[in-house]
Amino acid sequence: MYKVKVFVTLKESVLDPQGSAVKSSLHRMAYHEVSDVRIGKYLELTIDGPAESLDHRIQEMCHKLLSNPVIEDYRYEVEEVVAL
Amino acid sequence: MYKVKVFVTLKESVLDPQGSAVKSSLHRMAYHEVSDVRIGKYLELTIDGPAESLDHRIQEMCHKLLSNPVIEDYRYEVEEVVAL
Amino acid sequence: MSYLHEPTATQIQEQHLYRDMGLSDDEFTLVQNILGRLPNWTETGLFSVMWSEHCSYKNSKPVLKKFPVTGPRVLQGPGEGAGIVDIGDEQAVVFKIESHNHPSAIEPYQGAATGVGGIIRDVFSMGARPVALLNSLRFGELTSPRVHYLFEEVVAGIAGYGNCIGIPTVGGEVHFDASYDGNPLVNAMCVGLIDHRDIQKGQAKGAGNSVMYVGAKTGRDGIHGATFASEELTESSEEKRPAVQVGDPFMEKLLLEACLELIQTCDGLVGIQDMGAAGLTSSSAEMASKAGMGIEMNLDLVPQRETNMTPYEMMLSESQERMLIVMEKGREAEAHAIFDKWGLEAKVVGTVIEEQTLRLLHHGEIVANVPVDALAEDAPVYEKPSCEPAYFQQYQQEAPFVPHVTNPKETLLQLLAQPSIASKAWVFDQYDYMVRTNTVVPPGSDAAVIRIRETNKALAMTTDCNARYIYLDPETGGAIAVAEAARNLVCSGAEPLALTDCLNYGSPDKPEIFWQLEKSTDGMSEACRVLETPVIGGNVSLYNETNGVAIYPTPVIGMVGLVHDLAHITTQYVKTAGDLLYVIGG
Amino acid sequence: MKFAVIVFPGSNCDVDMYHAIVDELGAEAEYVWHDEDNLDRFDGILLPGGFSYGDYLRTGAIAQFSNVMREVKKAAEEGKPILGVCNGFQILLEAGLLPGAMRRNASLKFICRQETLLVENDHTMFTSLYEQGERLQIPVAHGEGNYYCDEETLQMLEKQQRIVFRYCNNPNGSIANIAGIINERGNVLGMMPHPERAMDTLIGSADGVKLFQSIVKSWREQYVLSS
Ligand SMILES: Nc1ncnc2c1ncn2[C@@H]1O[C@H](COP(=O)(O)OP(=O)(O)O)[C@@H](O)[C@H]1O
Repeated sequence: MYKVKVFVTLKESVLDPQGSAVKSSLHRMAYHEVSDVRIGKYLELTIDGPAESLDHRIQEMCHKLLSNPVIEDYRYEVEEVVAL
Repeated sequence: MYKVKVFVTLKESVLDPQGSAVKSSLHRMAYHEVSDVRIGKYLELTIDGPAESLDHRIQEMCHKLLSNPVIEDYRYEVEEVVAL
Repeated sequence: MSYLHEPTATQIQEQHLYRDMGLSDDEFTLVQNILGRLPNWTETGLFSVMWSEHCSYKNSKPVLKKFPVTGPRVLQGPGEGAGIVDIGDEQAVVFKIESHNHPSAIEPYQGAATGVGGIIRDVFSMGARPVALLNSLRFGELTSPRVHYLFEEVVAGIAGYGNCIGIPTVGGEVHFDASYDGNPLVNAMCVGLIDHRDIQKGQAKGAGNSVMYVGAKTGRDGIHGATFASEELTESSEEKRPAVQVGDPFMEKLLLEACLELIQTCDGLVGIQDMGAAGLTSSSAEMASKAGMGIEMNLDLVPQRETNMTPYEMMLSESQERMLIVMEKGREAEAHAIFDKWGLEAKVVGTVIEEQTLRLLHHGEIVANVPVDALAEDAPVYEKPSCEPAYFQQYQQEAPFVPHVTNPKETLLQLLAQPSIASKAWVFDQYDYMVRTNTVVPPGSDAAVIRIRETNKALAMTTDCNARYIYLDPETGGAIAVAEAARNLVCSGAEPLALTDCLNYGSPDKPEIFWQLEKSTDGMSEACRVLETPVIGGNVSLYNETNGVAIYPTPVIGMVGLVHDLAHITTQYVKTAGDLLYVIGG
Repeated sequence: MKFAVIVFPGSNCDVDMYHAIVDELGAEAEYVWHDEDNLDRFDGILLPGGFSYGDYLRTGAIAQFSNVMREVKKAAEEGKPILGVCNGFQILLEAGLLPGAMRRNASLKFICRQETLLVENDHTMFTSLYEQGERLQIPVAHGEGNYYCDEETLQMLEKQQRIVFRYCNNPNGSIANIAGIINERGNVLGMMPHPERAMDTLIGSADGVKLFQSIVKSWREQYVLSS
């Protein structure tokens, strides 16, 4: 069994209105040291599948559904979970 | 300068309708190996502040604004960025 | 099994553990007398939620009795999910208002959202198609960041749920006053349309019929929500709080369509009720009690979202977007087919039985066995002491206040800048008030108007309450609230039909607060009689206090009227330069 | 002419679209469930607004994998008129039938109100009864209508006159005030504003009527008059 952590972020070139709003809020709350905020998605998938095709299939899922390549990038980390 | 990655996830007992919808969709797309999906937020903060109070201030921000302690948990990682 | 670690019946009694669940010593003794033995942990839980103010109205029943509840058009008065009023042509309007104050104080977005979800279920479980949503909101003064946050999130939560499910939010009110600082009010109202032949009752009739569970799985969220709603908010509310319920409007949209399809196409359906406050407990006990029957349920069959759930947790969970239905024996497959189509889980979890008892099985053992009437009907009723507060005479004796306006323009601008008076477009622009393309008068006028397709008629609707008047003079103020709602409808071109009310007050244990409740409902009742607008349902929310300070008495009126001809529809805006202005009335 | 109104789980403007066609336009329409796999019997396809699959993850993301979308793509290739409104537009973007993507409104809030649209191109099968430069009152109701595409795509859209409607007062932050775009072939239109909510002055505006009439007119010209 694998725990897969997927990070989906807006591409550099795409404006992130939510990130800007959070940054302004932090400044209003006097956290002036924060110079940038970007907001993305964090997904945790639990996968029960063979190791060979794992990477390939995760990339497919990310590309087809979990991210939108027009505006987003993705990145993932795989962790093997040893059953107790 | 620090790059701080914040992961905000729903607490265990809290319903994650988004995660359930994505899981069903992956199953319909024949990714049956995915047995669970949980969806949270991923934030990247760029912080220009002194190292001493860093952790304390990040925790404050997370608690007050970036996460909603009533339904969410958070976790973060700090990376020091060396200016080029 | 974790429930083996639950306290034993004797421990519950000796250590007064029932008190934490909200039962008094006397109530616990009463339970013991009814059962003829000590209740176990699960049973104590069943009684505590069903006997909470939220479910039993034990403190408010005596005042509710005063309301006129009948009329030539009333098809269903208080008692079911929502009231029903005839509008001719074999059609009727179904509506109800409900509070979600405490959940919204803790988690404003989800609290407000699930409040909307709950009231929608109340309306479609009657068999009606929900056609409009309204709300009534109260916050502290817009000066602190906390109030800003609550206001923004509550509005976003109402919008989020209503917009997604596709029911237009067409009206409401927002007031700001320091008395709501720690205890905002979030009341949501839903209006539905129904053909007479589709009217449903939440009844479990016919021994041997199947009890089915449909919709979302049960989790540990909202356990003891009804009890929580019946207590004062304190510093420790944060810790005591059950896992907050998260609304899933997408799930509810499917549930709504599937239930209406079942109601309209399958005569094997016997009864249907939503799992609102006190979830599986209230829906099963009430459906059985109304039919004079009992229900036996096997909790192993209840769809569960989390592992190792105990009977206590399952019965007290307030997970959202769930319904309980009763199908004629042998016709379960028809229900399965419809719910399958909508991608929903439907599961037979029990049977209707002759013996008027709620019997719960878990892992092959009987874990609760309680008379259904004891839960649904026999909660104690309290006649609370009432006492006129000192402030009342004091204010009565004061000379009427006459403002000295020296610069009328300046004063007008200052008035318009008051958040309670200023335009509410910031609020209602976030609501999809047009979806279903029937909204003739959108938010911004006296009342909203929704046309009824294939007729020349329309429905007008409004929510109103001026709590300051009621605080100053509850009896007159109560009458004014009803009269204001009726005026708003008449000004829109409608004949007022009936109303639903949400009684938001402080702690009824204080004689001064109970007096407010008593007097204001006297005034409301009188106005209802005179205006011939019976009360067809409502909701009570008491214990709205923070650290001992009560909110203003706030009985919100939700009123619906019938526009007999689309040509009668009138809006409040000035239309053309040169038109004459009149003042009419006294 | 017969229209399909596609219903995804969570669609909620399907009823409005249906009434617009049947009651206001007087044409034929039928609801089509998302798992249907044949749309041959229809002459035009309407993807209504709403929150398909709750709009979870991203608006329109999950709906693009419905069975019926294969058929919608086929119909697009056959040149049938396809109109996606609001969530329907978002689905067309996710499915790649139109270029670009939607972001959350710049205000981060849901917006529901009448907007004024400018007709930019009256040479399409959806707008032939309007005049170029005509101003229309059409409501918007969305939380994610902030249209985005890269610079290159934008230039292509401008050059090929594929921006069909623009906002006069951009409500959501869309690039180049874009309210609606069309595909290269000219038979797939996606727009955030709701023409099906502007079919009757009783409920605010009838400026959407000509859009549907244009579709019918073009179909008649192609199939009825020529035969
Ligand atoms: N919470 C709300 N939700 C929807 N509409 C609202 C809300 N609050 C106010 N409105 C709308 O704004 C308009 C003005 O409301 P309000 O300021 O309460 O005026 P009035 O005192 O005349 O009722 C009404 O049409 C009302 O329906």
